[in-house]
Amino acid sequence: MAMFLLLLIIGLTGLLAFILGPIKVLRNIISLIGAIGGLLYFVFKIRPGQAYALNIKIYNVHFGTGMSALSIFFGIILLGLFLIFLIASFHEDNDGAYYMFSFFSLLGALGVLFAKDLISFFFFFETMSLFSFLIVLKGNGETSHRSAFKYVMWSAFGAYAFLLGTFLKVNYTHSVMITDISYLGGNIKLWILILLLTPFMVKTALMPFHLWAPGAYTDSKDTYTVFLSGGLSKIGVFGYFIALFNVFSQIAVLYPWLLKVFAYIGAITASLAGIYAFMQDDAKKLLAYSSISQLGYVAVGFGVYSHFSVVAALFHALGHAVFESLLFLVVAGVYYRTKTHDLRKMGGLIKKMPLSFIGLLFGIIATSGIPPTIGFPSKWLLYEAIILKNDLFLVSLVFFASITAFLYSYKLIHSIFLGKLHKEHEHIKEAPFGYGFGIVVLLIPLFVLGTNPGIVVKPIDYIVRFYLKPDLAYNLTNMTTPLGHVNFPAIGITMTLLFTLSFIIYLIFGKSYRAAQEDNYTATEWIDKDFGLHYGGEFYGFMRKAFGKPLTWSFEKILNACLKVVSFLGEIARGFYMGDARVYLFYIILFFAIIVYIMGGKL
Amino acid sequence: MSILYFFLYLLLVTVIGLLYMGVARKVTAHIQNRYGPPIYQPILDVLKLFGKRHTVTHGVMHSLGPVIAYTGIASTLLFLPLGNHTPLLHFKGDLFVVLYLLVVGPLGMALGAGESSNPNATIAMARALSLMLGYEIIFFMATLPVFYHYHTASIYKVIQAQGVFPHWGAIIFPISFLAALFALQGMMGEKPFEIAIAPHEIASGPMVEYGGKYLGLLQLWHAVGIIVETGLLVDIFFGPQNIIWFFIGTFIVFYVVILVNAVMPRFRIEQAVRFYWGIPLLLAILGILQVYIWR
Amino acid sequence: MDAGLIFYGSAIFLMVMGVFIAITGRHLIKILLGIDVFDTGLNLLIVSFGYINGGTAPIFSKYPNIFKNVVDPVPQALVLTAIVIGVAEMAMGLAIVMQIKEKFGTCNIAKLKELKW
Amino acid sequence: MKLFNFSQSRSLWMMHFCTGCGAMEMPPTMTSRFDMERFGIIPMATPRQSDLLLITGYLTIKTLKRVVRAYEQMPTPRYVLGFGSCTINGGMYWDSYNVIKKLELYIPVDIYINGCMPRPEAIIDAFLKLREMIAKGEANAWKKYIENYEWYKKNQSEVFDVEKWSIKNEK
Amino acid sequence: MVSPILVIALTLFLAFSIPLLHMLSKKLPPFVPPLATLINLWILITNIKHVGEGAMLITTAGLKPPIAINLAIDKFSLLFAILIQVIGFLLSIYYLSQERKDMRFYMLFLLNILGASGIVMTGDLFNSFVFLEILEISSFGLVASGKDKKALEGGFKYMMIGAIGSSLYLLGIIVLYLSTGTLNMAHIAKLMPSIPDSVKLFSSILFLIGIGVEVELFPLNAWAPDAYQGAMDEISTQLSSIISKTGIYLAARIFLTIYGGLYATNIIFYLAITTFIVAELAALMQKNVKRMLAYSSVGQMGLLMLILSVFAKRGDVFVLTTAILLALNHAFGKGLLFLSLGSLTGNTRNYDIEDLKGAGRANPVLGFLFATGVLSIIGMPIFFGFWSKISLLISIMKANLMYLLALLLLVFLVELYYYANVIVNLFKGEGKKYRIGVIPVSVMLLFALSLIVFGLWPHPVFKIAQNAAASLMERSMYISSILGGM
Repeated sequence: MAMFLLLLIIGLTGLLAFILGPIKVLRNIISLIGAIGGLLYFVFKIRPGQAYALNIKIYNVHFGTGMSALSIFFGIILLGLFLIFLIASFHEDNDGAYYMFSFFSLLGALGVLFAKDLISFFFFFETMSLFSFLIVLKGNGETSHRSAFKYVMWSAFGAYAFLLGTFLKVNYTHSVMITDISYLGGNIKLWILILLLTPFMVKTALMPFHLWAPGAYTDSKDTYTVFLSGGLSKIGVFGYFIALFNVFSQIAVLYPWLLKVFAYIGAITASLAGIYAFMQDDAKKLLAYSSISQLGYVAVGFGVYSHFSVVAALFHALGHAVFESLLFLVVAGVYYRTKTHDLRKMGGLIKKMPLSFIGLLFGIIATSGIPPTIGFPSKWLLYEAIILKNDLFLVSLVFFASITAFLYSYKLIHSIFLGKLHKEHEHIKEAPFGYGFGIVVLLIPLFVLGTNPGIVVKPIDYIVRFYLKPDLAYNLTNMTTPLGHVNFPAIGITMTLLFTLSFIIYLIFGKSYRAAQEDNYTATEWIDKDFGLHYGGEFYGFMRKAFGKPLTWSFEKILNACLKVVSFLGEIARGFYMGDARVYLFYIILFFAIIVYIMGGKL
Repeated sequence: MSILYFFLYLLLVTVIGLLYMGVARKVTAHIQNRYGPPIYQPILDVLKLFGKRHTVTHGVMHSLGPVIAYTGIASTLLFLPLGNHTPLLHFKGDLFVVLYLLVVGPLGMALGAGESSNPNATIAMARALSLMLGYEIIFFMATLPVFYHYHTASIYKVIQAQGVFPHWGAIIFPISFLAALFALQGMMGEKPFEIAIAPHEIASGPMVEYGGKYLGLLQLWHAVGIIVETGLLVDIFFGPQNIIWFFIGTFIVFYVVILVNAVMPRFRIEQAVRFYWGIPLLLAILGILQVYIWR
Repeated sequence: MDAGLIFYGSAIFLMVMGVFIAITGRHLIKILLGIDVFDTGLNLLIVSFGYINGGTAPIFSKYPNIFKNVVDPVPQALVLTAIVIGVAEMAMGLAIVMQIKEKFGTCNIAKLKELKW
Repeated sequence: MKLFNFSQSRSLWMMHFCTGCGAMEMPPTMTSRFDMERFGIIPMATPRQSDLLLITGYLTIKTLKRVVRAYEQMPTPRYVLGFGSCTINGGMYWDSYNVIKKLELYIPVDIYINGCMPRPEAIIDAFLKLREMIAKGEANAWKKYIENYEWYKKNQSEVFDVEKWSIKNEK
Repeated sequence: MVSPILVIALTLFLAFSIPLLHMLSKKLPPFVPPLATLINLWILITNIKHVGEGAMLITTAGLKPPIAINLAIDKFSLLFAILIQVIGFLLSIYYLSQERKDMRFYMLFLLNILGASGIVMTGDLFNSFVFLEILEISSFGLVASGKDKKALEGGFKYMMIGAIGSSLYLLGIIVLYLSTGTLNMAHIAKLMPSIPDSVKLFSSILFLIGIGVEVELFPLNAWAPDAYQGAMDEISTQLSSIISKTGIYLAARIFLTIYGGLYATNIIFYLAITTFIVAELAALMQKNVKRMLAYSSVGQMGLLMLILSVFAKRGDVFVLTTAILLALNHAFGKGLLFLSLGSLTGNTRNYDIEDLKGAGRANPVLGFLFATGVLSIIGMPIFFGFWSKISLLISIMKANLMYLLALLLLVFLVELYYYANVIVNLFKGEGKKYRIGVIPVSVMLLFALSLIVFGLWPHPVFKIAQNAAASLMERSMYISSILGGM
């Protein structure tokens, strides 16, 4: 019953938040209590293994809700991120419905985690995408309704594929529960697996299915994107695990090529999304593509299908939840102050918003996977796993993708914080408390889990050990795989030591004074105060020439083509109802004649 | 004891690095049929730079840039086994740790240069990072066969495995070694790929606003960088058994790089990236195929 | 059931004519008339189904029934209601046609193009 | 201090500000014929990185504004070399309305090299002379600029509107 | 036990008493319809207990079934009767809020309710034809009652097709009468094996066309989009919720009980699929929201007929429960949609998507109602539509028609495409604010609440639908209980 109570708490808080909509303070307090209550309740009351039977007996489907260690792992991520999102969202002017929808999307997400059978899995998956669609619809910006439309279409596409897969499975195995189907004959199980995987590929925006993601991330409310990209995409990862391990455990034996294709799709998504990312001039679009690229790694992790590659994938999913939401939070704080996402209009904000700068700095260090932070262990494990699977081309593709991470993260931090402060941003203050609190809270795991990853690897290993033969030796601080050994805190300590050393060198020699902004070497040409020195937009413009034509290809064209076909069919169907009653009459008589002619034989 | 040993080691490498730079200037001078400065000239330059009184900074990050740069390259140094002995005793360098730490240096300098809000610096950083898109992947694909051949990801084990002359990485994998050389040229930022620091086009790139002690720190960073990058190549492809062989190896490789640098003109950035995805990429792929066939 | 060719033929002919008028007619009232002709044709067909050779009208009176065979009464009863319903239909149809004439200004069905596609 | 003077003298980074006809003399000194690099002198791109400012020819008011800006952007200690007679007394442009007659009035100069565009040997000789002065610690013209900053600024303001053209940062 | 015959008699009496009441005072007629439907509802509810196993027989004029006209009410028809009365009652309250000059409108409305409840309850074939005619003529009138160009044109078209359709239906009845000699449904069902095959086939074709017009199968539904679009919003609600549902009842009764689901059903199977696909594709291209809703309800009707034919192919109780669930969901959901669309456009009767831009944001309550309707029709989780869609897919899966399942899902995607397009347009940009009365909102709110409440706790509805389906399925039970072992 505990899980049912949890969903009830969240649902009720959502409703209350809606009813108390106009009274801002009361609504905020209620939703805060609800979120914290949910988190605490989840952490203390819910244990793995307990099956909270909420069996609504409808024909042969029962709403049993099971609980596995993995769902706790993701549950904590979800609830934690939701709390951060909530605290930050109090600064935005949202109405009651916004909070209700966000609470219900959380409810959907948690429901998915607890689902034991495919129909309730689908029920909660649909609720989650429905309510996040409604939030994206309420988002700011004028294109938000276009992207909301794309979002709902893509998630519906995924959901219906899932439904088809479920019913194929039920038809062959006569049970709706999430049970293994690898014993089925023929390649029907291949079809079932692909169909079941599609919604999760859509949710984690793998390449062919990623068209909705940039739009949805940029156009939904800034703080909600934190939860959308950090939290809800994790449901896709959870889905991968369910599909690849619970539903089809013998996949490595039966269809190894499918896993390799899945890994390569993930790698291609990571690199292509990275390239698109550093071409963007809008901060949130850049982060959206970066989030897609990071999720590509997770797909590679699952594709490689060895013990510590899945551990790496789950660890990277957690890492992604931490540093991606940190980046989105900082951009939200910047938007709160400067009211713009456009990289061209920002610049030099380090002078005004130092805390956000530090947050973003460590965020991008983690995104690019530089050692002391959380990004590195998962990437390191992933590389080791791929090399062990002796697929060298895949490892170079993934490495190429991680290089693009350096490019777009530097572009982000440079165009927002470094460079020349625009005149209108002269007197803006640091981002308000909500954002600051979120940044600080997210920085802690960034470093703690970065230096001693054992904390998280232990539970993940406990989950994955059940399915795959473990060959990763680890303790709190360092990890050894058959290939190599890394001691994470050692890297951290040496870097801090050396930092102090070079800082001392810096301090000994001479004093330096601060120069005014326009005291810049411009070949001694005279520039006045508001001379636009900031080189924010088109940062990697020349790369467009380097890539040339391939950059212009996009999946959008293929989608529009099949849309045209469907609307052509629509034209024909519409042509049937041409408006003149006599023609309708003629239809009836014609139909009668044809039927009689066909049936004539039997008459 | 280890802390003192630690500083001495760092000082030694920095001085050797500076001497390498002196040799480089000497060699280029002689190629251009002139005498060129004494070998210890860079040390004098660094001392002069640190002696400067009034230097200008554009903000905290601007002054911290070179500090982070030097930290990055120094920590990469400490994780790179020079010959068969490594300063941090219990921890043998891992390829990925070294590759990712290599990025901290340029990132620090990039942040500092960005803060100076000088368009030259930012264009330079954009070019440097895009170039990285070119050479980094080639370098990784070139070194991969060696690691894969010896079934390890740690550089230290690779050195030990290479041992005597016929077992050198360069001999077993000549194609990958060639590709690695191309990549090294880009990584060092030497002439054909000196796009980031191009003095004529963007007024010495990121260092445009750095003077005095900051420039000194950056010179140190460059010096240690030479040793680390060439050292990485030498460790992987030649496996020097002791430190003397290590420095001889680095000198030879550095010498080749300088020769190329002295005579080559400079690429435009998109030409450079396109170049890297041409022949070097082909070579790297051939190297990997060779490993597959070999195994 | 043996009403002979004439009745069936004429009934079916009437129905076909009715449909033909309804389909080709341009004037609204002409179409309505077509439908009415179709209805009458149908009613004729139903009644002709019920005809038994030599049967007399199925009327019960107090005098004992001197003729044995009586025509099947049920179709005739049904036709009665069918005719009434046909009348009601025509009434409603004409009411609508009156309104259309007033609103559209014309009775030509080709002009009724408000609801298309 | 002595070590610094020695190292400063041995490695002079030159800000190649080619004004006027003296610029033509610089390439031979730099390249293989006269090779000034052996004395540790290499041309630098930005004033921030250089110690030596070469004024190689006549200075019109327009270029003087840029020269003063470049001079102020250089870190101290900095030295100035005046090439040719034009910097000493205006040279053949002595009667021109917009050429600066005496360079000293506007920025402190360490060494003048006379000759209507001195040959490379004279330039090398000047460099060596400067080296000894620095080594002995005598070449501190840059201190004069800082000490009587107002005097220099007054002279400059006679020629161009200093207020508009000077960099306002806390010295 | 009040005999249900009163339902028909009462509505008839009240319908024709309206002109008299009108003479008394102008304001009286609007109150008659709610009164009538309320009493009918009360009568029917009291009768629920009496409908035991099989059908409850009510004889008229004292004679045993095969001879006189009688009413045969089993759980299935009772469910539909109650549904009709409930929606009729809600609609009549909705009419209270609009002042109407012409009191004859209420007469047509009551006649419509009469026709509908008559068809649902009658046990006699010819009687069902009579009630069908009453239903059709009154709905011609209702559609044309809009009194503007569109309504009149829609009404006329509906009239033309409806007339031909019902007369072919009559021809079908006669052919059956000639071969069996009786008009009583149960008796014909009993004598069905004795009828020669060709007659059965010919009569099933005639019935197919007659009912096909009513139930909007593919070639015969050309009138539906024009009628729905032309009529006033409340009338199209009535069209979609009451009249088409009676069509489904009639189809179920004839094709399943009388024909035992043998003859026309496989033609219906393919026809229904084409209806669904053609309707959804046509809706895709629509710029006019009202016409889009019309096409979507035609599509839903196609779906319902599909379920019935699937039952006929490999039937079990569950498939029929789905049919009932789909019918309920469509009745409430579509009704809500038409009503809220009416007030969203402020009864200005221009339904272009561009004009609707931002209307949902301008009047949030209506936006919420419209969105609930759409989301329930699409089958989103929180709403009742979800259960009907899931059970639809499960029943098709049970008849293991996998390709049909895939095809349906694809077409659902198309359906979602145009519905999402409407919702997205509704909630974006600045729209016009309309003042709406309390009564219409409360009626719509009732519809919406029922969708959400049953969505979250679908148990009671499942139970009702289950035993209604059970009673429809036992064909023999129906026959024996009516004929009483004749």
